Amino acid sequence: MHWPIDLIVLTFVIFCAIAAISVKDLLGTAILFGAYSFMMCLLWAIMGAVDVAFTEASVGAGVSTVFFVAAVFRTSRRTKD
Amino acid sequence: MKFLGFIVVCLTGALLLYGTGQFPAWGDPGSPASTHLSNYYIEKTVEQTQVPNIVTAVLADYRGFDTMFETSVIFCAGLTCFLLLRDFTEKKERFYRHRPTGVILHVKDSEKVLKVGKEFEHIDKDFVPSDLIIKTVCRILIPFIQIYALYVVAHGDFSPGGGFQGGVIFGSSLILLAISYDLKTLVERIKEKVLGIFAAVGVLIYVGIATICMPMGGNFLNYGMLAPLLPGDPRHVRALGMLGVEIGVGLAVMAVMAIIYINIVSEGRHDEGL
Amino acid sequence: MDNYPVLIVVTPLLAALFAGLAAWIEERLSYPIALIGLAISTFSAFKVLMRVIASGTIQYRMAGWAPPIGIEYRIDLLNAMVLMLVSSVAFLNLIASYKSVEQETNDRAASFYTVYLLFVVGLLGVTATGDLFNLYVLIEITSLTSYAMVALGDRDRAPLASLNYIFIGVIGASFYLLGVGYLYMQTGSLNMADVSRILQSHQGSSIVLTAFILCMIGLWIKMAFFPLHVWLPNAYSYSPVAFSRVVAPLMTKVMIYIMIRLMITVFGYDYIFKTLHLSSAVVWLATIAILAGAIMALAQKNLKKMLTYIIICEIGYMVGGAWMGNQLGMTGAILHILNDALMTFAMFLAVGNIVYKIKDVDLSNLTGLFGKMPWTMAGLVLAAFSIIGVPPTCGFFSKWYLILAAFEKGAYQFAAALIISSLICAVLFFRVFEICFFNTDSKDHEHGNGHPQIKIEEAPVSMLIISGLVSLSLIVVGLFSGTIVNTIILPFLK
Amino acid sequence: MTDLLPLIVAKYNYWLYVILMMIGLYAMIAKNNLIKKVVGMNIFQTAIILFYLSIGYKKDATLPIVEVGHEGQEAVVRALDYINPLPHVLMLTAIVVSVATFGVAMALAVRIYQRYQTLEEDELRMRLSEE
Repeated sequence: MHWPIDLIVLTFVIFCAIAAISVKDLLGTAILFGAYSFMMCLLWAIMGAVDVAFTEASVGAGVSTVFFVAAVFRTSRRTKD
Repeated sequence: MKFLGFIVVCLTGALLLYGTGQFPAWGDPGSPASTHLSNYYIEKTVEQTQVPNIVTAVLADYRGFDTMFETSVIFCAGLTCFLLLRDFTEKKERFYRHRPTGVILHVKDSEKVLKVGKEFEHIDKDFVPSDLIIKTVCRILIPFIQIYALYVVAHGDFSPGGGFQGGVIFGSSLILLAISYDLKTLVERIKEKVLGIFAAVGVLIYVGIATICMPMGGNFLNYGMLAPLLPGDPRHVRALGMLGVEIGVGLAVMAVMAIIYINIVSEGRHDEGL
Repeated sequence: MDNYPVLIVVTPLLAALFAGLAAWIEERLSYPIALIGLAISTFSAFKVLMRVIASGTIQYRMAGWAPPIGIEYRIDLLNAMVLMLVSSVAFLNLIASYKSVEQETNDRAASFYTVYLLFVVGLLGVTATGDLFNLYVLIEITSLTSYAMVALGDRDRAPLASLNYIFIGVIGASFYLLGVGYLYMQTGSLNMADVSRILQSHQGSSIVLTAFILCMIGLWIKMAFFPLHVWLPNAYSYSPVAFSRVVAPLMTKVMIYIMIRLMITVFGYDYIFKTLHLSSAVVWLATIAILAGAIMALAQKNLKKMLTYIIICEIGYMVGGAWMGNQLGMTGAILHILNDALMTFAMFLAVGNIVYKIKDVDLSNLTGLFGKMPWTMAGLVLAAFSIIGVPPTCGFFSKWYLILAAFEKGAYQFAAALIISSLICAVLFFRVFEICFFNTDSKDHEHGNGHPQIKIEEAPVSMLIISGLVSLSLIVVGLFSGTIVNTIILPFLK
Repeated sequence: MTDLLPLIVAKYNYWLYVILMMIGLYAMIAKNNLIKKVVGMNIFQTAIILFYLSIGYKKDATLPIVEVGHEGQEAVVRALDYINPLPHVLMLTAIVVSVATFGVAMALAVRIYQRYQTLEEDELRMRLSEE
């Protein structure tokens, strides 16, 4: 494993996580959450956990985001924090 | 609440950092986690099960019992979404579109249902004329996604993937159909009843294969006992058992993903969605 | 080789799946399927219990792999007792639930039975397993099904209660999972017996200490130990009656069973009480939990909610007993798992009968119930006596062991809290009896002349029979508690 | 300082998992919006997955997929050459559980919104006390 790549991806992961919970629009949260999952998936692929990365790519970045957008579509984008 | 949260988080962080102090070195091949059990799996899997992907072998055979309950968790999630949201009452307000002219009919508080056919079509409240490019691209794309999903399920023994990933990909192809056309297209193609039965049958395939091993003389889940029932080289019987189990998982996961999506996006009325 | 250990768990799972199929094909089939599944499961649990008493621990290898490699079921006396308890309570409740499920879930009865069976599968699997990670997966099944069940209850408030339950439940389960991760890092194994063997040589490690704290906090959240109890009252009181009757007696008790299992089998007595010296701190926490639960129960105006706070109080008894660090305390805690499950079950069966007739169980609505539902109230009185700890009922005996243990250890504050909480329970229940007995409807008083005819409006016979049976069992178990301690608990603790 | 830096670099995965976990836990406890809490829950769960996979990582080892020749001839498999597969298996299960919980939580959020027309916790509490 090349640690500079790892470090960059990890930084992105943390950035996406903080952004996802602090953005004041739930649709934005949905997208950032998808990005977070995708970054996580990259990280795991780098660490050699291909099966887990595959699952996270299809579930976390794929289906979860769709569920999220669907739920936001049926509720509201508004959020106070 | 914010302050309380901050304190709890700091305490947890401190506990975890305290625990981190004595961790074995990063990536150390001699750490206990990488020496005790994992060596057995790495060295014996191919010999005992004929499956090169160790993760699949451990998932579906050595720790197959976990995976069975994992599938039940998924089934349970689908059932929960159905129970929570499904609403069988028909909506009184309906929208129709006259195909040749494009005139939109808004029917309020009426028991009368217009016949949908050549002249009229059902539409959603916020009607957007379907985009030709998106429709065409998706129509071409969806079969390929589905074939890829089947490949992932079938090839799980040799490469990353397996029943769960394949099922999710197949389920997302259904979701893509619902998004690119509209929800009704999906609901008409695959009835709710079919999805519900698929979800139960998928888990049932898993539990059934595991249960058949008992009257055949082995312990629960012992695929080795299935040899008399299956054709081919008896050494491959464990791999075949795993394949069967993965198909069950894929079926259940596919159905559940579609059920969850349909129920969330239409608030359980199965009429209009994203 | 027979397969009874795994049949206990697998038959309800199969029954759940067939009931789920039946929901789409022929809805009336699902109830008999569920009944058959749980009957076979109870029978297997009985067989296993008898065999364990006769010839010691049973090991069952899943897929035939030897223990640290594969998952195993290791059933000793404690497991076997809890398995028998869980399966029989679930079975009896299913018989009693037929009418109330029809009443409460209208057209979704079949799906209700499926979720119910999956919940029972989770509890049974948690109890039978000898593998740390398998335990986590099954805890998740029980949790997910209970989220669903809670959300099906009261239309207005239940979804919010359920979502809060999800957040706290996920924190609890994740803490447990993290603790297992730390253990795995230190030992490289997931099998309980194997982990325990390897841990012998890592007593001083900070990783093990962190693992221990994380597991305990996770389980305390799951069992609603006092400062972490906030989810329980709302979740249990807004859920449908048929479900609260099974979740209230079983869920917290099974979590306490896991705690005892981790303490005895995985980490070991010596590590907890000789290396860490945490005993008196936790006993103090338990004391506070008992008092807080009892006092909060006093403030409630709804019968169901009052009972949920009494559950929190009872959890304090068991945690305190288990952490007392002597044999008497552990005996009391294990006996109280059995007794508390039975008496909570009896209590909730009676409450279920009342809810079936009167929708709202605010205390003010209960007037004149002794006249209207005499049999139900007889069951309620017996259960209440047992919770208070009146001698011939079983509640008395486990409290007796706990008090003896507290004196042996010198934890007088715990004994005092136990007695005070019993007194508070007495006050609570006599208040309920007073409302039910004396304050008959004011209309009858106005008519006044002679004896006003009170119409008996009892719950259906199936519910009454089960309720009476369980209430009587409180006395039977109380009379035989010496036998239970001598044949099951003491040999286990040896 | 010279000792600290190698320590931080050597275990950065572990440090960062702690940070992610704290972010998730904070969002679950302190955020006001229910959907934000669900996001926090997911971050919390993925942090645990990261932790498990970090345990399983092995230096100078490759993916846990054994390269076999054709039928019958099995090469000798050395445990040192492959990454520990067990954490991967456990975490596959954990991911499945987390997506199941996520779906149920979203369904509940939709249900709550149907009833109260809001997802903010303080507004919900106000509505509940009004009734």
